[in-house]
Amino acid sequence: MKLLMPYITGGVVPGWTAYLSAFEHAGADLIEVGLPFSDPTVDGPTIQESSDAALARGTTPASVLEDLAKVRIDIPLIASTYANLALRPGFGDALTAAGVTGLIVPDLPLDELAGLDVPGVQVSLLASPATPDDRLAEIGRRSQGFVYAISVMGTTGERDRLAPSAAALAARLKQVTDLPVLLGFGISTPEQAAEAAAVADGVIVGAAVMRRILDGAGPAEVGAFVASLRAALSLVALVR
Amino acid sequence: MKLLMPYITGGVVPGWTAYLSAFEHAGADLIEVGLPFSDPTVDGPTIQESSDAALARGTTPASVLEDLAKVRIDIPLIASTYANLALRPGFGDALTAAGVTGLIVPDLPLDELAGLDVPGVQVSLLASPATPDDRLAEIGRRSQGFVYAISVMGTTGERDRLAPSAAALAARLKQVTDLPVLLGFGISTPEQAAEAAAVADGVIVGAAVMRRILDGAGPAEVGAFVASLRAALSLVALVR
Amino acid sequence: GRYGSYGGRYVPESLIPACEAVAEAFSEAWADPGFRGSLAALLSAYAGRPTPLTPALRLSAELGVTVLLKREDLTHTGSHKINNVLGQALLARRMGRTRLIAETGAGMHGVATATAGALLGLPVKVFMGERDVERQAHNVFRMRLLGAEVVPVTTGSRTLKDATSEAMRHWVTDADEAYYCVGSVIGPHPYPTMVREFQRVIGDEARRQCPAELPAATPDYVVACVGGGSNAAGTFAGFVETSAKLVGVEAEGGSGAANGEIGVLHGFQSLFLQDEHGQIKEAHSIAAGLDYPGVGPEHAYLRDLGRARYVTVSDGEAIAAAVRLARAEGVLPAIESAHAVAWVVRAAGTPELPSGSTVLVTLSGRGDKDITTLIAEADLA
Amino acid sequence: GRYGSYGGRYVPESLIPACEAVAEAFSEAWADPGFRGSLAALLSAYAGRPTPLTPALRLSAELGVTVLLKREDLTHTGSHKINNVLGQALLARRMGRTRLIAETGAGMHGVATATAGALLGLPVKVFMGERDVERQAHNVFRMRLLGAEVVPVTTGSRTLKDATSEAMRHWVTDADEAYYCVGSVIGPHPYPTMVREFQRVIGDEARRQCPAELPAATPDYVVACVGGGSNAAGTFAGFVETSAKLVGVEAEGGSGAANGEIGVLHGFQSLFLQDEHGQIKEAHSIAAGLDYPGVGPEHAYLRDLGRARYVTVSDGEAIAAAVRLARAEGVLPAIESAHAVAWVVRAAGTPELPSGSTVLVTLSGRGDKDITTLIAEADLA
Repeated sequence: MKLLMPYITGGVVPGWTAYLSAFEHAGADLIEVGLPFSDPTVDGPTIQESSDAALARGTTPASVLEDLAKVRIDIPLIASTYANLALRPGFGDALTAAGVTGLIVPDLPLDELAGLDVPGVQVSLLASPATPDDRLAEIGRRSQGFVYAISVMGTTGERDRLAPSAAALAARLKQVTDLPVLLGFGISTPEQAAEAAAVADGVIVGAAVMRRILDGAGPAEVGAFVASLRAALSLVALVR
Repeated sequence: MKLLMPYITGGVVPGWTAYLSAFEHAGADLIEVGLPFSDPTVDGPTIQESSDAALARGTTPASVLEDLAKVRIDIPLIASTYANLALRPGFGDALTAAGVTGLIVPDLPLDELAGLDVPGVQVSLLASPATPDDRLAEIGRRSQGFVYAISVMGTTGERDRLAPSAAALAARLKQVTDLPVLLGFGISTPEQAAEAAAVADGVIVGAAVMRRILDGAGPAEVGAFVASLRAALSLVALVR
Repeated sequence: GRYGSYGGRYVPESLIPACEAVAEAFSEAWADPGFRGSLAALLSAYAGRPTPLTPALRLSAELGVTVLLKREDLTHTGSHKINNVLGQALLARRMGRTRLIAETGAGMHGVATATAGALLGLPVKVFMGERDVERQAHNVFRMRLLGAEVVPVTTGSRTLKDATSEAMRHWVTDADEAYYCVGSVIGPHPYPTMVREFQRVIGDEARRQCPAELPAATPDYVVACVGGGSNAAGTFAGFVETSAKLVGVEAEGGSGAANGEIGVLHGFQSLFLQDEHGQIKEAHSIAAGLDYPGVGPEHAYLRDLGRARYVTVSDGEAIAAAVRLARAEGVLPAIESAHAVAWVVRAAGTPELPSGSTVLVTLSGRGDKDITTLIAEADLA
Repeated sequence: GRYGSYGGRYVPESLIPACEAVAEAFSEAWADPGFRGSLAALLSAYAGRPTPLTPALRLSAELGVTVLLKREDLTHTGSHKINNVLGQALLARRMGRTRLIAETGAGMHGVATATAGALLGLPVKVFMGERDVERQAHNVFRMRLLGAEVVPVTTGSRTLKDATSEAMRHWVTDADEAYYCVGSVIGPHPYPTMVREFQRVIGDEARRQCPAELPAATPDYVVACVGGGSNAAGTFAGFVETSAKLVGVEAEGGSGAANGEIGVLHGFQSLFLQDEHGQIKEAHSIAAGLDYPGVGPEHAYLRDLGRARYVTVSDGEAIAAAVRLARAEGVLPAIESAHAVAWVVRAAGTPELPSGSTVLVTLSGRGDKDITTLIAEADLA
């Protein structure tokens, strides 16, 4: 069983939470919900555009969390945002109140984790192909829920092929942690998802989802895309 | 008897020598003929324009002198030009061959006179209101034919009134030389000519003549202007 | 890597090794007399240091305070940025990096980096907000003539903040080969410390030069403009242990130190202009080099300690001060530097800066890049 | 007032007393340690002297000759003109003159004069050919910001030659109050001598700096660009008594020294480009500062003596050299100065400048003013 975590930028379009249900029904195991930030330094063009769109609509971190609190989703909701928002007082309580159980902060590395105060929320750390072994081990020890393996040196965004660095990183991570290792950054197609899942415990798909939403695809259409990812992952599980 | 020396830029218009005859007939005592130079640093806008017009027509110092050689004028012809032309080898001979008997070089002061080699040509020096007494005496001693008294600190050109400095300079010059003292720079009207002649031995009128020629006045019309100057000067002589 | 609660290293995991490599290399280099000697030689034989300390006699007489100008405008490329860039470029070479990347606002840091890249034979890529590309076209041309590639950044406010974000994004993709040459006392550790150390030559020189001009040997006030705050950090470094009062002058629309709240951006924790939800505000200043919503972490710390004061100046005050200094002293300051002068002009004779005081003002750069703006804004066209 | 058959004082009688007053005042001042001290203090504390001598390492390696750059581009206002102007402005004040007039070509002398006027509180009027006003708009703005009045000259070729004529015409009308601040080693005595003396700081400094860089203590060649020739005169002054070969580099279209004939203009006898009738030709150069048909009288004399050689460089060579120096060394020279570099580039490795030679090149100014031209001409837009 491989894990699938599609991503959506909270508040990107009116009624955006309908996508959450679609993801759930399409077989997602978790959902990453981005709280849009003015300066998404780790994100590529697609998620930058999503963030800008959300902010332009008046979306705030609070409004995203309020929206989440109103929907009924039975798979774990993982918030992702930047350190500037995550370190604000009361952030952890707000997540919990919205039913969010996990958190990803891409610009809050191991070294700065002490500043984060989100009791009751599992903080998943990121690991990169450049991370040295000793540090990777530390990430494995301190990460919660899963480890987010960055497949490639770069920003989020669709890519033509899965980077060779992905498999190596996933393999290294599997040696230092029993947590699921999810590969993200650049996984855009069912084929790539399958390839990634062959070396990791699952995949995170962000830009490929958001590209469709920005292009006007509704929940059904995007749900179908997620379902196609799900199918590819199931095949991998079977073949193995 | 007051002296009148009108000025003309050689070659300023086709058939320019017709003005010489007109000047003579209007009662001029001498005629100053400018050999146009590319960079007339001592001249104001009118004579700059005249020089440019002459040069644009293809006028050269030699062509002016050739024109002069062909005309019959019975009053002295005084050439005026800049040091760059006056210091060229053979310049004196060329003047003599053209029947020119005098020379004015406004940027060749006393101190640089030794470099000028124009045998048989009388070189008239200029004196300025700023010239100190000892130097004025030297100018009086070394000038030939007449002394050119610069009426005002400035360039050639028409002015509304005769500068107060003119009378003072003329008076100072009369004390150091027996040569005629001719006032120039800024004498534009019969009234100014009369005023100038009251303190000097005569006047040089350049820009006021050239303005008329540039504006299209023919020899008759410009001759009439010169005649009006002549009349004003005669009146001064009578009154005295 | 910390100044009180400020500083740190808030970067994506992918950049951690690169930051650590820079930190380690800088520590070693800074302790190496050979490196220091090479840098000192370049600063002197190439960049024109020491820069003079010019008594502004006519302005002083007009204001009733003694004004000394530290003349970073006279360095090669025309601003203090060269001090830092030569240090970092030498470090990049020492680290075996084969290219440089940089962000730039007014373009001065970009020009300085392009210059250092040309000098050391390292290709340079400069990220610059599209808006700044337009308003600082002169510097864009300079960078191109120097052989650098200028990449216009079209995201966000299309100014320095976004250029910095884009440079960091790019660095991730090329962290093994590219050295990221940060232009101010911002960014993840070790940049704020390293850039301050490379810029402290301003303050150290001025400190040594002051006794010849001032009976009291040190000035009563030390004033510098603050965008990210590198010229101020370098200047203050020379005087932080004296009794001189330190004043950082920000643009009214880019007053991170004066009006910001604690936050994290571009790899460091400091004071940033933010809305009530924690979104970073766009800065607005006529001075592209001050058009930044945050401030270097050390400035935030100095503010909290009360060791330095941070004040703001409007666009109009800066323009007037630039023209005034040009006409009183024949020195046309960068519009950034004019902010520091503007505060002196405004405060002189008030309890903020009493008559008879002595004031050192760092002119971080020259105003040639701002001439078109000044002519238009000061109504001199 | 004579250099062999060159020099002199060919001015209208009205200007003789003014010239004599300048000559006398300069003689006295130059012999007065107080005046020299004041000037030295300004050059150091205000204008940024001494300027560095920068080894051009990458260019040297490429060319096979050792190139040292004397960095007048690092002076305040960005060219060597400030050396002369500070001297003359101090002299004007000493003479009790209440305003300054100047001619300018590229605008650097005008900016320098405007600067000195602001510094000393003397109003400044600058005459500038209309064509130069257009192509050097940046410097026109600088002068205006500094409070100077810029008078466009519409006569003749509307460049430096005509601006000089117009400045002389204006001086006549205001000789009691105005000091005419000539920008090069041209004009009536004492200007060529005085300006060379004010500029000899370039050569004297370089002479002192060379031993640290060159085993032989003096360079084999000393190269500078020549318009009127003031930076070259100042540079050569420091080396004329050494064995260094002196090379003045003119613009192909402004090659008074290389191709001129004896003549008189602007108050001095020297070599000028003239037609067969003795009319002064218009010069044509991409470098406004070299766009002059004559050359200072001392250069004409040095040429006749064989002590200095004068060569020419085309617009295209100068442009290429400017870009090459920018990319090899991170130093963007004024297009005028680029002519000197261009000759070195062309001659290196030939019998004119054999491999292994050592060459001092004076960079008379920085290229910021030429960026638009360079971008267009070098096809980098």
